[in-house]
Amino acid sequence: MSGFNKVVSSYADAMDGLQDGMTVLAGGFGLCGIQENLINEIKRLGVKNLTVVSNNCGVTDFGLGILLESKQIKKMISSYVGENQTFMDQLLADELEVELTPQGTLAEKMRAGGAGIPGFYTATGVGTEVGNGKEVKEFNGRDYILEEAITGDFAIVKAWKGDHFGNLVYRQTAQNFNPMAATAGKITVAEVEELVEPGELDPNFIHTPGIYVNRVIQGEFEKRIEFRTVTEEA
Amino acid sequence: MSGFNKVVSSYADAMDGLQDGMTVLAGGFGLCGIQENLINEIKRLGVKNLTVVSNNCGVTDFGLGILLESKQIKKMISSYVGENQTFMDQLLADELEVELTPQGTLAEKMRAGGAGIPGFYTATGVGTEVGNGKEVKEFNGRDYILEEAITGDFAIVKAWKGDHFGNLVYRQTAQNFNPMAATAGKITVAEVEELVEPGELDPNFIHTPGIYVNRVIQGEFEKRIEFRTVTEEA
Amino acid sequence: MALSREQLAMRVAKELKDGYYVNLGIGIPTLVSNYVPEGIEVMLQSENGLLGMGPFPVEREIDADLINAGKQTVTAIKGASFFSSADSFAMIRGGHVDLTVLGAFEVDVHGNIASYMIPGKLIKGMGGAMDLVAGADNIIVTMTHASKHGEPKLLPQCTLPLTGAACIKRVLTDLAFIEIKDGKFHLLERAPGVSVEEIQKLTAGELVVPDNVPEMDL
Amino acid sequence: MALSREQLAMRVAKELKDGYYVNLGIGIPTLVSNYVPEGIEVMLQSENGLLGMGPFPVEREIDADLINAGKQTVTAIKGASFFSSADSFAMIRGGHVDLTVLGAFEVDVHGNIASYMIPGKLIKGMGGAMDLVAGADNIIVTMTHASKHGEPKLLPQCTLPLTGAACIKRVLTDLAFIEIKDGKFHLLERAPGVSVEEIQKLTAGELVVPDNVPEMDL
Repeated sequence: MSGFNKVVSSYADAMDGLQDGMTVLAGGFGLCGIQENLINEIKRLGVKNLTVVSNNCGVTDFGLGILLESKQIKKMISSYVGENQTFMDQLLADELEVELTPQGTLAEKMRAGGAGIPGFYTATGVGTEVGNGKEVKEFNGRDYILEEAITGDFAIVKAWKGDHFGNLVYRQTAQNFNPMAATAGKITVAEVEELVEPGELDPNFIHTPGIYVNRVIQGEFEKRIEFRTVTEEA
Repeated sequence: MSGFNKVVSSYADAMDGLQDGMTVLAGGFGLCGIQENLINEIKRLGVKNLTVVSNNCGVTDFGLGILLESKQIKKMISSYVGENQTFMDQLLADELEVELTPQGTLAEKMRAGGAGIPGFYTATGVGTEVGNGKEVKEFNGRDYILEEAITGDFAIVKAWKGDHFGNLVYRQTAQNFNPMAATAGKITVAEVEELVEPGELDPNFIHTPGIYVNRVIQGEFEKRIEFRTVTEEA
Repeated sequence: MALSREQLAMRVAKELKDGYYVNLGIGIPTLVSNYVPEGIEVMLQSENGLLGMGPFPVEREIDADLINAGKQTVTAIKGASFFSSADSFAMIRGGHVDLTVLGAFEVDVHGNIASYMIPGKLIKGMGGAMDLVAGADNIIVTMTHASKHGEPKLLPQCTLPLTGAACIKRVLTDLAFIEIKDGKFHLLERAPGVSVEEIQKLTAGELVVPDNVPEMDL
Repeated sequence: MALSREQLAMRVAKELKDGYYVNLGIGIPTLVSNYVPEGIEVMLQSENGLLGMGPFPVEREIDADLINAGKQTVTAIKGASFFSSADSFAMIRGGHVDLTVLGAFEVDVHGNIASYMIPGKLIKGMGGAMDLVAGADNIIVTMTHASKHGEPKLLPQCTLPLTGAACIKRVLTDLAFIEIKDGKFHLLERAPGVSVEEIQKLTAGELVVPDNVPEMDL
């Protein structure tokens, strides 16, 4: 079998090697584009003291929220953690560390981690608590702060379609943080809705080239909706 | 007419406002994915003292090379300028300034320019002439140099298909520097092979969202090949 | 009379120009999309990775993969594009969005804004708000002029952790439209039937009042 | 006998492992793709924006939009992807390419490499070479051991402008396979029929020669 067949057949294989104290990067925005079954597997493994880098932390009983519930997360690096009462409770009880990071900075930190850029300057957060203790430099008369790259021992991403090379495409706003997380994991695991034949994905329109992906698994998704807002049919 | 119809009908309109001394970012790699007719229009306009940021500078009689021939370029920021004797001649005769920039750094500088990142650190060029005079900072025990963003008064890009919103898709390796250039021009002009109906481009697979593009024109392309290498048919 | 949420949205909508790319924050800003003036087209950017956001879907269109930054189900209009969070914030940070409308807890005379945290009470995170206020040139803050208990929210100095420093130039409240410059609030317009005195009373930061303060045109 | 260009490529090809992503520079490195060992699959990265580069096209397949970093017409294999230059160098700079093979004018005992410029004579630019040597952990430099005039190219200190500092650990020349460590060249293998003395004579930097220097297996 070719070294480019990255398909694994069990969730145990997909998350093999995950250990206590590791850093896990996770794509997803709210409950959209999350790795439902990989997260379940992390819960099953019971590994502790994880640092999880993800824009949000799911809800109490779904998504990353279930790892808070089981107290497997030591620290979250996120931009927004509302919508999760467990989170608030653990934070106020000092059971959880959190590093609040502006959403765009978080996305760029992961991209930088994958792209060999150890640090970059941004105006986001200048003069706020986010800028505390960070180097400030002036460019063209404006102040910017230095933000450093993020990488992870594991990255978990959710894609729409993938092939055995690890090429991935995402669907609509389920893309979000997944492409950046994919680039920044030492081991990147992709959970896809549909595993397609090699050559089926148009090479012009691959969101994540297979070079970034170590393991691929096809999953079944619930795709829970957080806020179901509708227009009345005319 | 909607403010989102960016189609112009003449090359004069496409390059309207270009003036002596401006900085022009141009996508393209060699002769692949270049803005053939926009470059011709710059020649016709006769504007002088341009700073041109482009990975290469075409060949003597095609692509950006024709603007060297007509001595409209004061300075080139490029990674590779072989394949062009005019370039060499003008450089050795001190008629042209050149800022040689590593290819990946050049791409990232343009991306940074479009993304509001004024500077970033890279290991590329550390300990070489490229690093001379640049700030060095250590991250995790390794030295990196600070590179600054590039933006332009104009950006010219070449796409495969585009719609009147300015949404663009590129084809194969004709993508190259075009997407980054598109983000970093105060005025971005796209020359497309095919202008398609609104809605025809799949929103999941737009390479350059229309927000970056100010003007779109449909062109006829020669698509000259620099090195025609073939395998004998079996 | 203080403006209703809908009236706030209507007033903001008058600032829209044809061809604008606009980011609307959660809450009142979202309502602005219902009042886009006749003959004007704008395109809405949702920072979770969508340019060209449309209205909420009808029941049969609901798609878990298509949400806005408030995690609500939405639709995409013709000409829309989807992209990653890094690409989305490249747009925002790079100053490509023409107008940003967002809410706040407090704004002060220096153009500082506090909108994401109340220490000890509310720790939800800044989401994309810090990037939005740092990346945009053209921002309108919408909020009530004072809290439910009548405490001013337009202050000499913000008391809550800042979302951004020296970045806000225009604030629309339920009572007034205010410009911030030279370290002062400048009263531009008042809500229909609201007196300058009422506004003055509920504004803690220095307020410059010109001789004539027109009522808002809604 | 000094190795031919093809033999250099054959020797490099023995360093390939199944599943490797490989970037091959212009010239001799390009030839490596002709000698991928049986049972091994590699994927070639071309820094102008292609992962999964295939052989040159037959006449009727030629496509101006499909070239490699040397601007030659190529093809794409099944499983390939195209992307921008920024994304391509994110891969390279981020260390995702498993093996990089490139040429050089000079290499020295400190692992410095000079490959892009001869002041006053050759000013073509570094292209992607500086990014490649800075981004890769695993690099093989291929070059002739000495110039046409017999001048050594393995030096105590590079004389030409550097492409990268302290980044090269392995050099394959037409005479020898050499490792660089602790500020010295270490002779690992010699070309078939080439003596240690010949190699020594054409190496200007300090060369460590073990008791037994095997001939290359091609």
